[in-house]
Amino acid sequence: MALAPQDSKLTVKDYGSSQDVRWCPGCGDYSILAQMKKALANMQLPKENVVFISGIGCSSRFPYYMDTYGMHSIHGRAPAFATGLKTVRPDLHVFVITGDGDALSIGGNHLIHAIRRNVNITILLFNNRIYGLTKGQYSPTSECGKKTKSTPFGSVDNPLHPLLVALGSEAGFVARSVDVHTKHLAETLEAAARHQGTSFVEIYQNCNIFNDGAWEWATDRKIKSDNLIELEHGQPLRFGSNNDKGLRVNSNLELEVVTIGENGVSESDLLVHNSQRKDPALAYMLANMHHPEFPEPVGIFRQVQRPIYDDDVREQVRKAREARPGGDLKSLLHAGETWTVSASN
Amino acid sequence: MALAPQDSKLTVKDYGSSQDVRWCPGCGDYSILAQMKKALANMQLPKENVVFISGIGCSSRFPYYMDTYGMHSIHGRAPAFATGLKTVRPDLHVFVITGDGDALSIGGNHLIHAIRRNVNITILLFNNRIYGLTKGQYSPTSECGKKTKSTPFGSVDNPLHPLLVALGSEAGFVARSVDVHTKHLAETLEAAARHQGTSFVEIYQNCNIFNDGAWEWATDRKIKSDNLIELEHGQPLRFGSNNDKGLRVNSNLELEVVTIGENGVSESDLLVHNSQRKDPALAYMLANMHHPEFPEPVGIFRQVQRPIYDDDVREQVRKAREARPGGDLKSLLHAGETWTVSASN
Amino acid sequence: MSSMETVDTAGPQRKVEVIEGATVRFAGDSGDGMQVMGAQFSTSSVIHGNDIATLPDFPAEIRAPAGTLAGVSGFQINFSSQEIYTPGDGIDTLFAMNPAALKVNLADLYEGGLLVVNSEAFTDDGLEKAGYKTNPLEDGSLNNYRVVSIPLTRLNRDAVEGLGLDRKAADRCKNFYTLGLAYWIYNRPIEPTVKWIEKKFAGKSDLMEANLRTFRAGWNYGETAELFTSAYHVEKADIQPGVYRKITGNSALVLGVAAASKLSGKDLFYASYPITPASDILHEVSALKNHGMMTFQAEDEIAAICAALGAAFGGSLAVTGTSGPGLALKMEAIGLGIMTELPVIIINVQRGGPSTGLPTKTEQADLLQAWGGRNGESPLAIVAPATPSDCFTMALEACRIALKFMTPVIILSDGYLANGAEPWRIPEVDDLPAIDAPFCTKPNAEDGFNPYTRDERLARPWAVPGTPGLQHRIGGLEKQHITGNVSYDPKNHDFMVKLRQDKIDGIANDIPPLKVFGDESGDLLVLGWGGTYGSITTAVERARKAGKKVSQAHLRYLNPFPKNLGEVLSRFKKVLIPELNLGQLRTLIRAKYLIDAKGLNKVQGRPFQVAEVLEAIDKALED
Amino acid sequence: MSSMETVDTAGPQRKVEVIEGATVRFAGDSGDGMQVMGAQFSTSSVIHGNDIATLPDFPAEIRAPAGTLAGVSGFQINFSSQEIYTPGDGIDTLFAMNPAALKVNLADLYEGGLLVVNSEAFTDDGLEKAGYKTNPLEDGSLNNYRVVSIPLTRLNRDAVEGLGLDRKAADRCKNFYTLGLAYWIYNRPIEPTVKWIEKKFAGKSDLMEANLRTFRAGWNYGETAELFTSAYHVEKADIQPGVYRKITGNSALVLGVAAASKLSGKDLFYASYPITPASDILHEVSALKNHGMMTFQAEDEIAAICAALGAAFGGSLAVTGTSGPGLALKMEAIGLGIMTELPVIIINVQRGGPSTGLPTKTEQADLLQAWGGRNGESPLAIVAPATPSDCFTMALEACRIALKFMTPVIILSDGYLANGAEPWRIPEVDDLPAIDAPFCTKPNAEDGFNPYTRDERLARPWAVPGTPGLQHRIGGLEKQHITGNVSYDPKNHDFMVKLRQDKIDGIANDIPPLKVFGDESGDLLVLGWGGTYGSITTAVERARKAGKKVSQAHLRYLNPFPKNLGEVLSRFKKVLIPELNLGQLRTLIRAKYLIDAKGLNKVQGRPFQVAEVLEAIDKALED
Ligand SMILES: Cc1ncc(C[n+]2csc(CCOP(=O)(O)OP(=O)(O)O)c2C)c(N)n1
Ligand SMILES: Cc1ncc(C[n+]2csc(CCOP(=O)(O)OP(=O)(O)O)c2C)c(N)n1
Ligand code: SF4
Ligand code: SF4
Ligand SMILES: [Mg+2]
Ligand SMILES: [Mg+2]
Repeated sequence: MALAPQDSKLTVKDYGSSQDVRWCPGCGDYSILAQMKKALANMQLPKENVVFISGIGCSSRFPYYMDTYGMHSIHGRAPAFATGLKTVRPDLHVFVITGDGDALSIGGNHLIHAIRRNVNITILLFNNRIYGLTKGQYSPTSECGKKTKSTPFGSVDNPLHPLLVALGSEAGFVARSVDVHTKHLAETLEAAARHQGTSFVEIYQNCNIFNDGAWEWATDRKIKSDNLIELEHGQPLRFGSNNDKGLRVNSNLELEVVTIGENGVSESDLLVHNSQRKDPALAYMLANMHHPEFPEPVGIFRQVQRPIYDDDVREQVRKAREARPGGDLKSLLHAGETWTVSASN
Repeated sequence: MALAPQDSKLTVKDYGSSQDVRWCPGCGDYSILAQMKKALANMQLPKENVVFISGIGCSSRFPYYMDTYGMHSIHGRAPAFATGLKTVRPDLHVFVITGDGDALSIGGNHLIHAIRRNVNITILLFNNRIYGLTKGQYSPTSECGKKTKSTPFGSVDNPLHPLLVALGSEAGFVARSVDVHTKHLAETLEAAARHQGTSFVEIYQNCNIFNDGAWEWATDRKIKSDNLIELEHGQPLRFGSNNDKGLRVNSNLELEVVTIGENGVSESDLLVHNSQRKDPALAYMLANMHHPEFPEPVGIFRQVQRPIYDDDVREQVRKAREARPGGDLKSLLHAGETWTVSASN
Repeated sequence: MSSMETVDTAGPQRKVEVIEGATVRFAGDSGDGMQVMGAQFSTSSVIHGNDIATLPDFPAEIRAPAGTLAGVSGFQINFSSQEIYTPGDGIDTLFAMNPAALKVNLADLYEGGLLVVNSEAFTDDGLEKAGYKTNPLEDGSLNNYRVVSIPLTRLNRDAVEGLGLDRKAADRCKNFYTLGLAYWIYNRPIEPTVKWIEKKFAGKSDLMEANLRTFRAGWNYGETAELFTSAYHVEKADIQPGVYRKITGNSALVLGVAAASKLSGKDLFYASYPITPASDILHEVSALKNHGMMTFQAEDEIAAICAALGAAFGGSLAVTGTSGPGLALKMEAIGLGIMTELPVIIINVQRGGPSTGLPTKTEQADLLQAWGGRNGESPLAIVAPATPSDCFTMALEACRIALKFMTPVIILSDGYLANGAEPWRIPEVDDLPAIDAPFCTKPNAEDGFNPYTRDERLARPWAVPGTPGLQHRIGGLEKQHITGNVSYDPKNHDFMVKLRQDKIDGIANDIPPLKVFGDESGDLLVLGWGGTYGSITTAVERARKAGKKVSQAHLRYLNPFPKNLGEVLSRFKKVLIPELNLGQLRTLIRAKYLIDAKGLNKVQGRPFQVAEVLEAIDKALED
Repeated sequence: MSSMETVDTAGPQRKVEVIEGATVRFAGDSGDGMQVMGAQFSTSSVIHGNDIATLPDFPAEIRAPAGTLAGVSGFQINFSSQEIYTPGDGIDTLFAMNPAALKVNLADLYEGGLLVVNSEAFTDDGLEKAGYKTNPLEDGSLNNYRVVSIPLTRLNRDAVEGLGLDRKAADRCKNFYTLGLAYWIYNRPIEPTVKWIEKKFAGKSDLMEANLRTFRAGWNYGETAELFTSAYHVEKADIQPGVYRKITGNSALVLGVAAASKLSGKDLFYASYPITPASDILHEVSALKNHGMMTFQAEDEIAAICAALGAAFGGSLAVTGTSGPGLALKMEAIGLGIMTELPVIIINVQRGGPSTGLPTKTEQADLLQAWGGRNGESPLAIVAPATPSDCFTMALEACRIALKFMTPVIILSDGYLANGAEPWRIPEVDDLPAIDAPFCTKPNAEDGFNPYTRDERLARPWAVPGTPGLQHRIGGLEKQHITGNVSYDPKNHDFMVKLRQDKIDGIANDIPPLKVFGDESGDLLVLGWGGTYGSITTAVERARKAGKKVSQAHLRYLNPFPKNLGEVLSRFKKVLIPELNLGQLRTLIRAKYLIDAKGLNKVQGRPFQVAEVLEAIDKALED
């Protein structure tokens, strides 16, 4: 989105509304809220030009806590509201806040359509792998075998992977971050907001009430560097507590984890991350790495420019007006075949 | 699906119902209907064990023309009906017939959920890149710039690609064929029907009324071999009217078209198709080749075994029964804490 | 066909009977151009100065196999020198292009009516496809009609010969041969169609020439063939002076919302998912990009209403259109529109139900759905146009109400109105109602902005994103009165539920009272709504001419009802409510006014015939 | 708390007053175990032999910040030696675990009532969070109550000391201290709760021991602290002999459909998408896998009803459950169920609307949606249970009707019934109705199988895939009578629309007549439906005791109505219809029977108080 910095500097606090925040104490949503405010302050987005649109879920309470415009809509449909709003209001910065159930269960279709159209909005999916608000059923991102209120014997549904779904819809901006990695998160949010076109960010979020520790392997200081790999454009894909591991593409065209210094592997053998590849297949490959078999990437998987739906809609209107100025109401009503009945008739 | 051949041989004609076929003369749907009957006859599936479930659209009239069980349901929801039916009736062979609008516009969500769960059904998407039944609006697979009744100035929506959507949902069986390539189509349908788990087939289908010639490059005898590449498991990816072209993965990990004999390229440089790769990224890459930049692959992109939803549901019930035989209605009603009020009370 | 005076208008050879009006139907294979013929004949008639009413009738299949009953497409037009309200119960002249068309339509041809058939289509194959055992042209079964059997295919080929067209292209022209003949029979001006052909085939001179030639050849055939004893002349109707155009209900809805956009200064955002018979609205709005109108073909009906609400939040005039099954899908989101009190217009072009039902046929069975088909107490305004051109007025009204009261409004049109055409006197722009819908731009409270304060008509302020200082959040959870914050307070909920109801009820103060046609009191009031207006009006007029104490009132505002409705009802001994459903308005009327209203209910996917209404009137008066 | 005799039951120290019954409410932070306390107290009471009625009350947030008003969770229980029907208008004893709980609940405590508070929670911080300016324990504002202020945190810590629990774990036990005290006050048997603790904490012996100790310590505190002048004793109620269990409405629905599955021999397939307050049905069915029940947590409500219809096509007993917004989403597909005439049960647990509304609160505002919220004429059967345990009966009825008439059936429960508990006499299996729903397995016509033939009650045959020779296609387009082929025939459509209506109307011949409680005629009939049964019954009983000529009837079948309803209504001078909506049943009754029924309408997200109904009765009698 086009950023419009202004004179008097807005602080992080300015972006918060007066409403009491009502997530459970310890919920990962708090951290995301804080980083969002930070990112907005960093960009100095005028509050009145920012709109948060959410569906239903714990995460979808988010708009209430921002002193911006907001719409806490209905379950799963936030991308559709956002599409309508952004199409008529190019001047606004429209964020969609959604949960794993909201975005991928009831709302999967609107999500993929917003992405494929490439509406100029930022979609943030708070993935806690559970239905929080309805008190603990499994979600489409819950792992197989998960025992929840609605799966007392364990779930048998293969989960969806949000980034794969986004890439299946040919998303131009795809990223991932983690609720408690505050700096990384704030940076990722800002990059997503600055991207022109749909930006899609999956955020690993802990629900400490119904799915506590779901992302422990990604947040625990001791082990996270062995389990996560940070994607940086132009940098080789290196990770590990000793930073001695890396990713390379083997002869079978598969990603594999290697250790630098072992078996003659050196840094130059590693895959260098390129978020701007036209072909999304490598991003797809990276997004398909799952813990514990693989380290899971965080950061920006893909960032390419594609035609933007709402820009094109408006451009089409502009051109049509130019080509055939529509004129006033009278000309509209009189268009086509008309005839006159005169008084003397 | 498990196939149950039987004694008296069923002919192709036996699978047809008595209803008049009411597609426009020349519609690609006729050919698909014929090949479907052929595939069923080939497999000798008992008619009473076959169910066709469709949504709404020209293509969705399909069930009426088969002398099997059928349900012409509502727009976009066929995969959900099929999921319910297949879950309770493992003995049936359930086919979903859907169009590009039905499957990917209103029905996108049910489609990706059936696929990710891996329900043991066969989904056939008749892609004519247009809304036929409602007389010619653009569909989610229509190309950008397409002029239709609802886009007199050309469409500005980036299209979805059915196979990418399926792969984004981690489909285990993904294939493509063309309405008029009768032999290829019949074989593909049979392979899809035989696959255990969700099989997804995109069929290029000509709508000669509202989008005539959409696939001409893939059907015209003169040019099709330059525009299509047939995927065969274990075979190098070769194509072209002289069969002298091929696909290879270049050093930048991208697919590129090469000519055998030019620049020192030989057949051994070509990518060998492996539909059974665990990692779907290469299938994704192939599915992301689009005419006219690339030849478009037909055949089976991916065919791997994944846990099957409906099998697992039933297995869970079986195990639960074994572990704690539920017993009769009385024990059900009396489960939990009870107390007795005696007559003398 | 009442007055039968013979006049000489076109030379010695030509006998012309003057008649009041006539009903003609063109019928043939879909794709054979029946709809084009009907449209041309209508246009020519209105330009000639007649009043008209039309009834197109499509098959549900795109192209059912040629020659089959399922593939028959029809177009009926009633034209007259008097004011008319319906496309006619029966038909005076039937053009049947093949045996199937004859079979499907013959029952509606009046005895002694004129039947024009293409004799060359009555082959063995053609007869069999239509299910004829013997050839009706030969077996005497058509003795009660004036049959004109012409070798159309050959005559047409002859007419276009020498233009180098291949046979297929040549044969495609033959509907214009028939049309030419029809123009001769009813003495229609040919210029409008000549112009249309010239424009349509501009750049394809051979096709243009072919169609013009065969069209003229058809006309000449009438003139010379002596198969017809006379041509007919229908005088110009005595019509209010002004500039006219022909309009269908769907087009009128488009112009109505577009006009409201211009009058209110709010950009139009039309979000829709294609569905018969509402798709044409999407098509027509999408062609108005040069007027700044935006369209969004959504992924489904839910996305369409949601995008519309998003656009309404952003300050647009947001409209979404659909038909029955699509309305069902929109209901949850409409509930959000009610809770957030955003202006949004929902057009529902009713079709035959339930479920997919009869998608190309008309019906009035979505009233209860519109009225109460949402979870919770969720009142909204409902309007229903009475005629194709009234769709313009009521679309404007819907927009006016939505913007003034900050509420979703449902427009209930139907398949009959949507596709039916009539002449429409184009209103003067200055005569259109002003639509004043200012945005709130300033804080309205000491401590800032309260999005749920109320004006005198209980509407809340419309403050759109981008307005500094008015940031606020809306949503589907119950709102605190005034502040609009989320509130679980029981008393506040009760208050808000009743307030939302009061707001909608209060719209009654802002709409015209119900008018009675005929005497203000009497034995029977025939109360209608929606597209049945024409049949009811004609029937009531006839009954009154026959001396019956019958009056008519037609509801165009269905929620709330006009304030004087109860009082109007009370002035009649009996009330009859004809509806193309099982009695949905009747239920609402009975519940509210406790009167024993009776129904005339037909659910056949087609409009009432005047005779059916007349019969019900008689019966009601007798009972 | 009527009779106040003093007896000695537990030694010299213990004074026990015998009372008829009492209403107790536990209130504290959500997550502080209020719902567990309530459930334990209820169980203990029913095992003791009392009749009970309960009312849990959750906040909409999972865990609102501790100590805030938004985070207060409550559980009210009314227990008695007499038959009771409601959880009580006001409360006799309030346990308020913190200032916020006191603030939210005090208004409901009767004057002179017992108020037990945790004095240690009344810190400056706690008071501020609850919005108290001064400490109510000190400022005299509680003078009208019998306040017992105990240092709960410390007492509990003392009780569990030495078990090695950390402070957090220790503090978590304190609700059992309070519960022990409550048991002492009302002389409840402690064994059921002791057993429950032992089971719940099996394997965690330190926690088990801690909870048991503090529970007993609470009991002992009552015995020894001399803060209470007396304990109360509520005699066993005079209850029909049998085996009992406590049951909520949601559990009863589960058992009802599960029983129908076993009785009909059709596998249960329950498809649902989680939504408050219906989710527990999904949870409970999913735990019944060992009984062969299958659940499908769908991607949304539309998928759930579609999967259910797919399963119904396959021969299962298919059920889908949801709440208001979800019902709205299901409507289009329910229409398909109506057209295809498949048996499917749709459970709708009503909650506060419109839109997301008040998701955790009760309401009765989905009746019109259930009745008419679909496109086209789409009648279906509607039943509504009156009490939590009646949910069992009506679920069985819904299944019976669905299978017998081949139709979708909607069950309208509500949040109050869903979560409210009462003792339920478990029926003998042999007393349950037989459910006979055979599949059609043989061709039913000369030329094969006609899926739309009819039996005497107009139901069509159920032939499931896999049956050789009966292959057929169903769908949403209008069906030809008998053959079930697609038909666009106008007359057939009319016929089928009316036939579908007749089929549903005919269910009236298969359901019990409406019973009147009280005299068969009189001045006023109070007509109710759904979960308001308890309040209405109690109010009518009281009014009758006061000599008023009031009777009561409660509708459990809402479409069609019982056949004798009109006749019942006609025997009373006036009719009052109390509903937790703006008058939805009233609209239907007025429309059908043309009587001037009046409403008592409250939309506060909570049940009627008996006093409110009583007042409305008085007013109705006066008017
Ligand atoms: C139409 C509809 N169906 C169901 C619900 C109930 N519901 C509310 S939120 C939710 C799922 C929430 O899960 P998620 O999106 O993961 O959000 P979280 O609470 O975990 O942040 C559900 C099922 C609803 N509000 N509306
Ligand atoms: C709820 C609903 N919305 C819209 C429609 C109208 N409709 C029927 S089919 C269709 C699209 C058909 O396109 P596609 O799926 O590509 O099938 P095709 O006709 O091209 O085979 C639409 C929009 C409908 N029947 N139901
Ligand atoms: S339930 Fe989970 S996701 Fe919801 S607020 Fe609580 S911790 Fe957060
Ligand atoms: S409209 Fe197109 S897709 Fe539909 S039947 Fe005709 S040719 Fe086939
Ligand atoms: Mg979640
Ligand atoms: Mg299509």
